[in-house]
Amino acid sequence: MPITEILFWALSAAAIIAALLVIFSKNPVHSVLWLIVVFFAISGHYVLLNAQFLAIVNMIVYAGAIMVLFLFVIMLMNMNADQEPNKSKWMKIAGVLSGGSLMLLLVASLKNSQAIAGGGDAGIGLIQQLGKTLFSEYVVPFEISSVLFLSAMVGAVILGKKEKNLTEADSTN
Amino acid sequence: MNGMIKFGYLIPLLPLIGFLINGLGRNILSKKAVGIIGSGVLIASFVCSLFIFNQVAAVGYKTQVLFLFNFIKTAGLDIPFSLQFDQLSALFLLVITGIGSLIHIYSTAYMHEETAPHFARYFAYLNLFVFFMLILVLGSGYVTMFIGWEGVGLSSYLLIGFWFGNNNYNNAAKKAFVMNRIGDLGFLLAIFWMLSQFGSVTYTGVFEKANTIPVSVLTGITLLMFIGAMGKSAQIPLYTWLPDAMAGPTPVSALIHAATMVTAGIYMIARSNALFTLAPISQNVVAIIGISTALLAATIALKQNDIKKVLAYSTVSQLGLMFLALGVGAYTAGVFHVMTHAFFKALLFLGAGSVIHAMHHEQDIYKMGGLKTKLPLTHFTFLIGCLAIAGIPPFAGFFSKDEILTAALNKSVVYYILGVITSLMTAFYMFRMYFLTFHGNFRGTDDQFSHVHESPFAMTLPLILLAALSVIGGWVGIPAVFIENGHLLADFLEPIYAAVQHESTGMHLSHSMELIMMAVVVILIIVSILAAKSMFAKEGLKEEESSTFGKMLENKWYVDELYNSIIVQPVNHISSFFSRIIDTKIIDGAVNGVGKLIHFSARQMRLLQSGQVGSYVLIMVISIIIFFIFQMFWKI
Amino acid sequence: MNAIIISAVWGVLMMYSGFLFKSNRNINLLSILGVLILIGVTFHEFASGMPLLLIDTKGMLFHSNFGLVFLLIILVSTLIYFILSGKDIQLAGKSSSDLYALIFFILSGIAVVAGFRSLLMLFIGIEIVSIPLYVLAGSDKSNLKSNEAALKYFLMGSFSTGLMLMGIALIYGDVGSFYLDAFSTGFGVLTPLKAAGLLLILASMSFKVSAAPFHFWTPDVYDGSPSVFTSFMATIVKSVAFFAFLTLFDFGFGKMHDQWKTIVAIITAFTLIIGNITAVFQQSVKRMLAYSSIAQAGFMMLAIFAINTFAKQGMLLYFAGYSFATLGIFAVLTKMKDHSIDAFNGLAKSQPIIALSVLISLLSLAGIPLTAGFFAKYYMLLAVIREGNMMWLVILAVLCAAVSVYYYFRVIQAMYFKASASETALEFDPNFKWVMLMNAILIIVLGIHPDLILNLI
Amino acid sequence: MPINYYIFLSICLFSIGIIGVLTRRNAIIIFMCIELMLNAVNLLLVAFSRMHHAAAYAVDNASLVGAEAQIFVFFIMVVAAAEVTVGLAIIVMLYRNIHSVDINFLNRLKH
Amino acid sequence: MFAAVDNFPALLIWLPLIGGILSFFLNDAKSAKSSAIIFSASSLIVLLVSLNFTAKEFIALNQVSYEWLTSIGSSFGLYLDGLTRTMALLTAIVFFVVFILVPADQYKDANRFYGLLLLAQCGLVGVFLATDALVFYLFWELALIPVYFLSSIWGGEKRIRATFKFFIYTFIGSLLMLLAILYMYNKTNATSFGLGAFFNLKTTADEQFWLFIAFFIAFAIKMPLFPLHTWQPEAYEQSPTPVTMVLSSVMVKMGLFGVLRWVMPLFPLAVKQLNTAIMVVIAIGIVYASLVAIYQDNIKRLIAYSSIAHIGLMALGMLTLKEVAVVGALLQMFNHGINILALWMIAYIIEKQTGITSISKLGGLAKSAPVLAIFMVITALANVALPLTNAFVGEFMIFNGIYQFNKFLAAFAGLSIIFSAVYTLNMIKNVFYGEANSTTIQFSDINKTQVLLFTVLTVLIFFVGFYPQPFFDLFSDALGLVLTRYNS
Repeated sequence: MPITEILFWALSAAAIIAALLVIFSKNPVHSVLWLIVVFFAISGHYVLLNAQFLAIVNMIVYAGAIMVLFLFVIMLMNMNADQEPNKSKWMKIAGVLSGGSLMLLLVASLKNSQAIAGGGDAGIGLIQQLGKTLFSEYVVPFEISSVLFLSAMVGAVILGKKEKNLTEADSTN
Repeated sequence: MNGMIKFGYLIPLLPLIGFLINGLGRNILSKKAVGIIGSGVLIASFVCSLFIFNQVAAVGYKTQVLFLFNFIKTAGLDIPFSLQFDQLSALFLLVITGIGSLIHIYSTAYMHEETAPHFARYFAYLNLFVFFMLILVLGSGYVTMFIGWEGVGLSSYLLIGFWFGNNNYNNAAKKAFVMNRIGDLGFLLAIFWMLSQFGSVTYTGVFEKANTIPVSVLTGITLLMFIGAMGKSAQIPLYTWLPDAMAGPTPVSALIHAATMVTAGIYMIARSNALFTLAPISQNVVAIIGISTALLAATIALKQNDIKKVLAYSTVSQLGLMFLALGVGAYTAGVFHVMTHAFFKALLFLGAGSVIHAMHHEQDIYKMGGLKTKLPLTHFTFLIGCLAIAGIPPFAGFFSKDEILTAALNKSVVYYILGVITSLMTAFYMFRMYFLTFHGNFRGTDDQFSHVHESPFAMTLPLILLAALSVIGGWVGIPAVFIENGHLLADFLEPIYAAVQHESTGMHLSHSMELIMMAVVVILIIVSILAAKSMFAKEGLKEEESSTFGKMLENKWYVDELYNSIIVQPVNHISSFFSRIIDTKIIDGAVNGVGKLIHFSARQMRLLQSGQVGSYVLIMVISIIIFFIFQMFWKI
Repeated sequence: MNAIIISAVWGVLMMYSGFLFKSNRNINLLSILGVLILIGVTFHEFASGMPLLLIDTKGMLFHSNFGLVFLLIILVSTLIYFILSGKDIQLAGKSSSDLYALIFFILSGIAVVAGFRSLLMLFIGIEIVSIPLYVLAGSDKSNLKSNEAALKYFLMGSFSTGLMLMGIALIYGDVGSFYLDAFSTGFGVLTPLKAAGLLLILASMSFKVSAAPFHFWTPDVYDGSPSVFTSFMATIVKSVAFFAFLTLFDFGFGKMHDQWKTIVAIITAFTLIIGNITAVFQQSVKRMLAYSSIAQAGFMMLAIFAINTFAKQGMLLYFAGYSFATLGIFAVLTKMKDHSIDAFNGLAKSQPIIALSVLISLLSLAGIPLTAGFFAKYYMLLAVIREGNMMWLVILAVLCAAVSVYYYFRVIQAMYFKASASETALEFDPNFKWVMLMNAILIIVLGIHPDLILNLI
Repeated sequence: MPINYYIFLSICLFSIGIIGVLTRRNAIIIFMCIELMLNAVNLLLVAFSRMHHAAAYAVDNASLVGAEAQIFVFFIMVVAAAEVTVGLAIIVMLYRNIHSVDINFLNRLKH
Repeated sequence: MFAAVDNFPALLIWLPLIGGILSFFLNDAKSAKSSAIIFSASSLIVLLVSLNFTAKEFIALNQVSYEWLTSIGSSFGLYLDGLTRTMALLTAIVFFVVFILVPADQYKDANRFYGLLLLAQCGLVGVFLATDALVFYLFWELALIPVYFLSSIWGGEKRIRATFKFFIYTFIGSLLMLLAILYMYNKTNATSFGLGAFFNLKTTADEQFWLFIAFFIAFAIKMPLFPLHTWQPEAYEQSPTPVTMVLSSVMVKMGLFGVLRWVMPLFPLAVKQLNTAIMVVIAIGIVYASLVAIYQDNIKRLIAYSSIAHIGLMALGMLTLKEVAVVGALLQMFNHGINILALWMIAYIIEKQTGITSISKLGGLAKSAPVLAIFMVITALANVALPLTNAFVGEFMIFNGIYQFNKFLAAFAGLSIIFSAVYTLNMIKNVFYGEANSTTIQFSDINKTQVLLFTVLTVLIFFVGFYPQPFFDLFSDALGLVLTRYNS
């Protein structure tokens, strides 16, 4: 068994187990940590797939920035303890069943796909190539995504600004 | 078109004009003016009729049709509005306008108590009736006849309910109209059938082709027509309206419910003799219905105490005899009896009217008696009428009734015997009424008695004239037994039946045999008159009826009750059931149910909107799964 | 293309306008000016066929006439929205300039969606529209309903984004490209990958246009959000989502039409039934309008089902008719404290002009002839009939239209046939009245002469 | 390595994410599960990128086919970052108001 | 003179439309009333002038078409032939009478009342004149909406529910019709909505079947035919009587007209296939409605059920496909409009004075109001189709056709003749005859204007009953398209 295959199976197993732990951990902090494990495993896959740049970005952006933000919020809310009341049993069963059957369905319907042919690579996953493509072919979406950030930023500011007098303006619906 | 016939349209037009003037000017015209106009137009019409009759009676006269305008001419229908002048219509013209005139004159006095507007309304209705009756007999086709047919029904309705303040009268009017309508539906269907078979509804158009049509079809058509005749001429089973129709003013009863309108059915069948002769089944039906009605009505009349009711049932009975005549193919006899009956029945009604007038609207014969002295003229004319209807020679009724009986005998002995029994009963109940009214002691209050007085001239004049006619009216149809070729009427009417070959079946009586039978009948009649005299001439107060049979008769065989329970009540119940249950609960309930269903499903469906994100997402995922299954694995 | 840049820039300008102007009125005027400029620029591009600034997008964006007309309709709706509801935006949040900025950013996203030819652009465009909307939904921060609406919207919106991305990935796996015109390779046969991707994208687009059974967020979010933004979401944003839906399924999956139309028909049927029937029971006009927007989405789904000339023409008409009418009703609703149907009692007496305008708007929504709504529905039905073989769907649509009359007319009955219970009459600004009337007249004009829009394409 | 494996793997992760969304009540965890779904998509895109690139490389060894998918992944990350900003802001805002992030308490709006 | 003639159809649309819109801007009730009278009178005059032309010379001038919605192939096509002239004449008469009859001060916001009525007139005339299916549909709805508002604003206690039921019921029907129209339009390759274009379509029997059903349901609801009739008694009862006059004199004719103008020419195969079954249902409905009418105590409901029976009879006549019955039905459409208008006027006058609509609470009116009683009797006679009234001619021809179609059906439907006599006479008896009670004794007879209106209607009743030939001449061009496909 070539090393890549061993790595593939190992990373896959890690990713899936960690993912399962994400959703089954009682403690939100644990969930966050397990999610970071998943991201690391996925980054490993990226490396295996010759997407080195994305592997790094994934670690920096997701594991580094986003998950820290999550962790930060969880800490802020002081939710490190297990305080989530259980969802009703039926809801859980229904959720697992439907999610599982969706998986089975997708797998069943996509089982006849071809293999990745050949092993050559012109190095598209490297930062140089990607940078070139991004700033030549994809400069317009890149610029446009700035609007996205701008609006996210404005939005976060609007929502985050402290406002006084909280009223229970909750009438009957 | 020549002679007077060019102006034939005047005959119906004049009463119409009278109707319009009296109707529209009812608030302006004085009673006198109304009376003059109302009677005047009829007399004028009568004069015209005389001219026409004169022309028609001329030898070699050919039927003439006066075309007025196209009534309906489109889409394959060609129905002209035209008048036909022939022997039959001319005869009826005379009867209608003649008796009509007399009754108009009579009415001027009889209705004098009414206020001017109502007086005018009365004359307007009466004129309207005459107009429609004239249209009925003059029309040259069945549609025109139908127009008059329904028109007279309308006038009858209006006149029966003339005193509209009284709801019993209104109910009687309604009953008359509705029963007539039942018959009219039959007539209408007959017209449609004729239209589809003959393509025409004019008499000429129909009769020409009558021979080419299958007998079964003719039977159907004639039976439907006869249903119409049943309604109008008060035959079983549609006769119960006529006694009730006595709610109207008495002259109206005389004119409409005795002399003219009710004979429309006879006119119709006589007119359609070409069809009936070809449909023996229908003829038999007519005869059977006729004689049954005659008998039934006669039995009921035996026990009636209302003077007008007795006359009404007698009318029904006499009409039955006329149908018997038609049914056995003796059309002339039928028409002859129409004519004589018109004379003496109008006379009797007017006489009764005179009595009622004198008695201040008392109609119960048990509350009368001994009026002979107080009302001499009325008494005398009334007696003539009774003799005429009883069939005592040489009064008018004798000849016509005799002719019917002879014709019935020709067909079947049963008809004859039943006819004779009817005649005997007729004589009996007529004289019962006569004796109770005019003989014996007065049974009303003294106050009433002191006010009894002979009627004014305007009322007695028609009585006298009609009495005269009741005496001599029969002489136009003297049977061959007495004078060979003495039957002027038969000769006169001969052209009407030209199209039909007379086929006489059954036995032919010799003259002597006929004479003997005639004598026997007359003797029997006299015996029954005497019986009536012995029973009622000295009669005191009415006795309570004890026998079941008598009660049955008194209550008119409970036919009204029967109709009420098998027709009127069910219809009302069905109507209420349809309205309350089917319409509101079922049909509308279904409609509203759709709305309720939507409301209900709205209420249920909105529960899906639970507010829980989890369940929302769950439903989304499940539906994605379903779509996947559908798209990927459900290869249809 | 220019609209993207200008609205983005104008958004920034609006952001800073809060510092520049103290008066909210001026901020509103500035926003109206911005929309007017956008309309002018877009119209210029439409009329001349050339944008002012020519940018090479490598084929990822292409503003066809169809897209430009769509954009014009959206911009005109926005203009009406700003004029009618400008004041209420300021009431909704303290920082109205920021809210305006968000709306302009959304417009920028809309302009992206109006011309996308690549899934990447679709994804970015939709996200630019969605993310500010999450914020707008929650902009009434002290209101728990608003909070709740924002979170619900956000969670479910992100979830549906996830679905869409999975779909995009699967399709990419099959065709190796994100360009729409590449999808129909392989003679329009749906491979399993493509089919799975299509279904996932269909689900997520259905979510965006609130088609059943992916509609559940709609009533809650529309109800919870500040009315003034509900109005924006229910009209302009919904139109955009539909436009994206239409473009994607026309240019991308059009060749495979026969293979997915049954599914779309089922979704359409569900949407029609659920939207119309559930609306029947609502007591709050706002929530009723939320369901009505689902119901109307059902009608617009008919166009997705049919995807033909009639569908596309009719869609534009539908956007116009639906948006104008709904904006009008919401503008009135926003100004009322009580959102129940009874609050409309006797409006015809106290405010005849407002009542008339609302009446016309409601008639248009119900699809009564001589309003824009009639021809909109007319085209939808015609498109499906033209498609053939799906008469049951048309009949269902028609029956649902009849049901819709029921709940729209409840408001009309309240306004015209019932007497007002409260003493205090609602007060409206005279200018507002006239704008409402103009809006109503616009609806009527489009109803009498739909060629005004149809001839543009 | 057959592409199927990657497809299956990312479907597994994706589905686990969905299950998480369905079974958890904590808004933050749900949001994390959504992030997990996005990552599954990213992985799949990269795998496909690799696949298409390999196919194109066999023909032309300077081909850049496949780069667009990686760019797409990049944009997904961008968008995810923006979403997280807004999403967390919303969650925090809600927490400030009701001191809970349990979505089962979000039931003021229903029917 | 002739120059103006070719604008007649457009004039008939524009006059009430302009009048209606104008009326909303008039504040004074009196001036609103007089303007309404002027506009409806002008319509009436235009029509009366148009009657002076024979069918042939008229058609050439009056098949007009204006450009509208050219991009979708619809044009504003109007057509004034014998059929539509009759119907437009009826419309004009009815509205004119209503405007004169209703006093300016009876309803609040009289200007709106008259305005909406005029708009309804515009819609009705449009329905009758349109040769373009889309235009037909638009006017169909346009006629409905003003009436809905009229009834809901000025109606009785349960008006909102009743009129809404009416509205939604007819709306469902018309939507189905719209579908059928669109289907046919699609069949023409999306080029035309014209009646002629539809006529030339080659549709299979199966298609015709469904199209027929869609159209017919719309029309049957409008007429209404049993068992789709339950909206009608309620709506008639709850609407203000002047509106009921319009509803039952003219609006129900829309359905019959639709059958003649659209259904029969376009779907011959389906009509032949289905007419027997439908006719049986209609015949049952006729007898049923007549029976239900007997039970009614409310005058308005009674007239409503009577109308259901009569309308059913006309529909029955049309479906026999016999020329005689179709012509009869055509004539009867006009006649029934006039007769029921007179009946409603009587109901209106009684209700307005006494406030009573219950038959059992009235009685003896003939004493206090003899003139009204006379007109009532005349109207009632026309209602029961007595000879020499207009209805006799029509019903005679209809029954004749039904008879040719099937004897037993004619006999069965003929039962309604008897029942109609029962309920009509009952009504007369209980309202006008008998003893007067405390309310009815104070009843004052009708005024001069009303007498005049009644006289005009009475003259029409008897004129048509006596001499219907002019109408048959008028119809000579009307049936060209209707029956051609059945004769071959």
